Amino acid sequence: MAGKKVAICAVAQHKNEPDLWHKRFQGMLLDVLEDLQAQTGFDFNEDTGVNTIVSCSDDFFDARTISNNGVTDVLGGHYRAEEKMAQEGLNAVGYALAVILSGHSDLVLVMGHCKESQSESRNMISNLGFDPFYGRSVGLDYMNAAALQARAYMTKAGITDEHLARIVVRARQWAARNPYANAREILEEGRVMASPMVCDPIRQLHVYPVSDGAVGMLLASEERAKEFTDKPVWITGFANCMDSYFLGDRDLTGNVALKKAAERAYRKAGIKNPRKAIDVVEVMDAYAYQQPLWMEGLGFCEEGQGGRFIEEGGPGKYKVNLSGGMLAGNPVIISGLYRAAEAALQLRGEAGDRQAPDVKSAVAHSTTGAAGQFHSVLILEA
Amino acid sequence: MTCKHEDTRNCFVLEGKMALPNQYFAGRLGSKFIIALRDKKKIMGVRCQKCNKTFIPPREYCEQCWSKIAENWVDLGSEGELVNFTVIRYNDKHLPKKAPYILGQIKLTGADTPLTHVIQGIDPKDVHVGMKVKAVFAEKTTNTIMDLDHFEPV
Amino acid sequence: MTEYFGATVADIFNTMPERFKPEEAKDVDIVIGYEATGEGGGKWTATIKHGTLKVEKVEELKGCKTTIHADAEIFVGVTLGKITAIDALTSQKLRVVGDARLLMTLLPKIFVPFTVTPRKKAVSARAILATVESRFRPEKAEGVTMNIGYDLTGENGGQWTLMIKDGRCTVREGFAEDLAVKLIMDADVYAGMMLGTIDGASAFTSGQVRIEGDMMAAAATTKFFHKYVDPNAAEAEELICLRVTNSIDQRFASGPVMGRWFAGLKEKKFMANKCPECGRTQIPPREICAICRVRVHEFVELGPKGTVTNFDIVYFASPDPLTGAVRDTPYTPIYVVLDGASEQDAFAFELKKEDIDRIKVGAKVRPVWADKPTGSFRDVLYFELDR
Amino acid sequence: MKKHKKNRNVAIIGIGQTSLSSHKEDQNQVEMVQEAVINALQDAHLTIDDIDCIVHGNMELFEMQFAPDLWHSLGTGAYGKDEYRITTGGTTGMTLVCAADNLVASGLYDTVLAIGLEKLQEGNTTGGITNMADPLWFRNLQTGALTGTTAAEMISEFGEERAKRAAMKYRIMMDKHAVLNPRAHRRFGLEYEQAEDLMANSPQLVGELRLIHMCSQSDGACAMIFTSEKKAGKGTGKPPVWIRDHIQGHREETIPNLFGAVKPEMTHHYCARKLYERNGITDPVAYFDVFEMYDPSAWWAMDWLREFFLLKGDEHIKMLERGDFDLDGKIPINPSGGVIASNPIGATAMLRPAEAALQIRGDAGPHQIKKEVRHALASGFGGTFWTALMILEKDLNW
Repeated sequence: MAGKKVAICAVAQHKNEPDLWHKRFQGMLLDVLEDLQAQTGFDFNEDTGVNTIVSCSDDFFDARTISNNGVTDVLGGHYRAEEKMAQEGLNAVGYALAVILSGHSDLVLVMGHCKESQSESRNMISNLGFDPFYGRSVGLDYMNAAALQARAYMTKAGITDEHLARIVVRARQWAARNPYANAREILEEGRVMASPMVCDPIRQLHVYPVSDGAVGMLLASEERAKEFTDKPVWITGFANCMDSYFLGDRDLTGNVALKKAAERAYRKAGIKNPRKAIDVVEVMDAYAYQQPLWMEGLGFCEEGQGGRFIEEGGPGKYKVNLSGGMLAGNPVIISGLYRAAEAALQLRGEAGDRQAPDVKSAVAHSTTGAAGQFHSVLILEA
Repeated sequence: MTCKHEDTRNCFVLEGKMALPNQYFAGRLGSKFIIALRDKKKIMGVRCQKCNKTFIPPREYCEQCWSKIAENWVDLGSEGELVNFTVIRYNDKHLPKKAPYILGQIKLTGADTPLTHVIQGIDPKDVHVGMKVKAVFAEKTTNTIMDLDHFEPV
Repeated sequence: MTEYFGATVADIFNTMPERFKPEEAKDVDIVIGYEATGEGGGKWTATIKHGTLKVEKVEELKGCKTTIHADAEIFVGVTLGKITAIDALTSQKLRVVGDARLLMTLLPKIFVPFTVTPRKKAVSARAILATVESRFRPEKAEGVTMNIGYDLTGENGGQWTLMIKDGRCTVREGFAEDLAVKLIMDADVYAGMMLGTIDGASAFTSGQVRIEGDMMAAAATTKFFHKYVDPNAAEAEELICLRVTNSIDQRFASGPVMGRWFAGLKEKKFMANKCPECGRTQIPPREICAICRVRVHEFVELGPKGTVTNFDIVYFASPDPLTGAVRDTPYTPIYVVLDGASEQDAFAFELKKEDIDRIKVGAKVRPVWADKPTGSFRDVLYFELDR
Repeated sequence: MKKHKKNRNVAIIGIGQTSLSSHKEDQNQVEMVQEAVINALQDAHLTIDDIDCIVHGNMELFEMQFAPDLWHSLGTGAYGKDEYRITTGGTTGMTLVCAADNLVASGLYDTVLAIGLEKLQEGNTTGGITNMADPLWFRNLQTGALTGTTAAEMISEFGEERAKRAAMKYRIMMDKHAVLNPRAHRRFGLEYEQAEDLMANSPQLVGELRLIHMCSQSDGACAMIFTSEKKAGKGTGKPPVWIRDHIQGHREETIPNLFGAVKPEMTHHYCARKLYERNGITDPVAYFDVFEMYDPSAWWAMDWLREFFLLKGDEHIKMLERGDFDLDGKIPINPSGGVIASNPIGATAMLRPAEAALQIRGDAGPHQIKKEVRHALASGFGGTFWTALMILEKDLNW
């Protein structure tokens, strides 16, 4: 792919909240849409405006068959093409990139929403992500599957309970500077380590909080981008990768899928050494142990050296999750979309109190499935 | 924009549910696996000759080399080693046991891939990786992997 | 009589009384007629009245509320589930005169499904005893030393001893001297118990099985062995099916826009919202006008009367997936452009049952409200003709 | 109107289907998916290693399987590959083909496999469809997914006798096509002589919409393989079929505003108009050699033919009466038997371009049209009157 052919012209985030009881998806998305239009002035003109929308939502979290059906109007999708990415939202950006590169559309609107607070238990939903005979019946869900991965990884990489506490404390410090973050309360390490075990070795405060949110962005072709922004953020690489389904088939600590996805994305962007080439990193750390694990997979840390990475201040050095990350709370279905939005803000120099100096390139990461079965990697450049 | 201020006077929450009946089929292969578990108390795996690996749960094709392995049944025995575990300390409707309970990955003697299952008969604080465990079969069938009720220390 | 799928049409009706579930048919009062045509066919009536059932083979189908007609083969196939009922009904190979819903609703409720038991080769007690050694589970009989005697009477009977010692089990004919327990029963009862067709506990309580000696030992022996599997059973392949209702509670937010709509209902008002650009009135209201793509703020009251633009008469209601309950038919959803509404924006609701015969496009209708509206979808009972 | 442009041309080089049936107790979801994938690979003379990317879709609340692609990856062959899961309700299958077209045309991937599936037997179709409705209002009304309004409108426009006959002729024609398609689910062997009887005696569902008019509920999967112009024809089994262009048109969720005093332009009409316009097709009936249409009921099908072909008045009925839509007619409709015969929802809309492509290749089997098929049209339908429409070509010469 190589080169600056498709740009993110604007991003808009709805603040993440623990329980937006007074708002339905439609209202959340309309806020995001109006924000994007205010920033760029785009419209839905049949010939010159947005005629393709890639949405991201989930039938289970919305409790609706065809979840995008209920929001077609607030996405601007009336008499336009609207395709729903039924995976984590970062893939919506990847697919929107393809739609533009194919020549089919030169403007694509990406819009994602999810309210985790609507269902009684997100663990019940992820339990239904396992097969009915071998997985659901033993009670597997994404949280206890993550706990299995956590134990295996912490043993291998020398990660301690204290390291995890440090990761959470740092996440909250950055989240406090992010007006869109959900959990912004500053924590002490002691409090993290005293928080109850929910699923050994995962403690309550190692888990991302239940969150409601919506996020959107406008993508344009090289030719059209300047109509909408003078600060385009270029998408120079995207790839994703699937690992085995059964937990037992997998090396839970080896990052098989993430390494492949990262390698393919870097190759497209012409990146040989991400440690040198990348200025900020946004990883989807649903659980504290995942931050160093995914950093290994993305090539910022040697395999099995996560403990040392934390000790040596790796997260600070590589500017990981200046947004607070997923540990500060995003809904699982669109956390990667938030990662991309935050990375884009960094590249535009619009990240407010959390802005890093002189950001030229960024990587945004997301994962879905139990214990990271599927990973996506997006490379952005200023 | 972070969050628009709205008049919430008329807002309310409607309690409802998403509930539907389903009937899942294990398929011909899965049925053989479950029937062996249920009627013969045997834990069966399938073997890929090409990759030299024995898998559990069963699957028709080897994902690595895409060769058909459906009928290459191997009796995996009923003992194995605990290679990984977590203690579930929350209660939820989808969980088969009351918390705290142990969910482990058990590598059966004849298998190359561990099986995720429940560990009982040991205090959560005593459970450790490397423990030898054996299968305890269920008295009542559910026609799932829970016909193997749990594993317990040897 | 001619067999289809291993059963005759007569089998279906002969087994009807034993398949009948009277408690489910307490409120039922109906005569159903059945006509199976072709070879092996015939006519039957089933009279179901307040939990009773009478099945008769008849010459003429008389006095039936609903009659079901099909070729004998289709008849058996559908009853056994070998032929999909809805497909047979769609192609008219199965015809119902009267209420076709019976097939989907009433009949499955009041009858246990008709099944054919595959005719198995009889398994002898001797053959089963020959498998005892291989079914033995030494891990369950650790440290057990015990001799168990079987005195099997009847044609296929004989005397055997199961000897358990040092983690092994051997079977020999005749009785050993020191039997811990002796079980006495007919050989066929033994075979039935092992095959699972006779319940052990009830065979004992009913006296079909007598136990001499240590009662507890007899009870303990079952766990020493794997279950006996009928070798002939393999002929019919078992395909495992797991039935489960997945249910997750939800909290649906109204948001301010739908919240305003429900607040209106509480005051017996239809509050639509009006697009600032095209003036279209959305009912129920939406956050945005999909056409103009602008946020809609202004609320206007519509109706309450309106003009019917379209309607449906529903004769078939799908059963509720969770309860199996079916609403009464026919019922009529109508599309109404309320007074003051933009002309494409109809409101859908149900028409009063008594007005179904007189409804037509262009008719004027009015809502009938609940006595005490609470701000829910139940506040409007139905629309009725405005006269 | 802007002309349609495409970064590079995309060919369909492999098509695989499972049988379509009301029950598949002998397969789990993964095994059903894998059967279609293996058939498509064989058809294309490829192995799974030749595939760069998988696109997966179905309607997960039918089977109640959250993020089903993750489990299904055992059968789709996604392990180690890029994968997307894109869904749009009833149009899902067609959306997957559109997505595969975009992904290959983008240059990001050379060879893409798309898989659509549904195992309706494992779920509750009615309940699944009811859950489509807004939980605050329409879900509680339970007016159901069926409507007889199209029948009523056609009866009022063309007269009772003619309208009913047209719908029934279409229905029996579909069954005659399905009988020839060995993969079709429902093959009744209906004869035109039965029309009178069926019109009067088939159980009424809603108004004049009768049981015989409605589509089936099926289990099944369909897989298709797509590749770039450069790779097409190199070591692949069958001649390529080219995707010329596709369009999707969605609609807001509120449905009653389709039944008001004035009617908006139908999405089918909108999409057809736009698609022909930007591809310079002025007379679609003359241009296309076959149309695989997503026809959920015989009444809708008859009504929609007018929309898709941009016809006026009773021209579509005349065409039916003349036999123009028959297998040997001017523009055969649904040689496969259509959705009325087989409807595994997540695969249904993919079966339309798949069957249309088979017609272009000339190897559809017993339901192959006798005359040469060079230009084919395929449609998908779903959601609250959503449309997807696609043009397939035999030659790269437009």
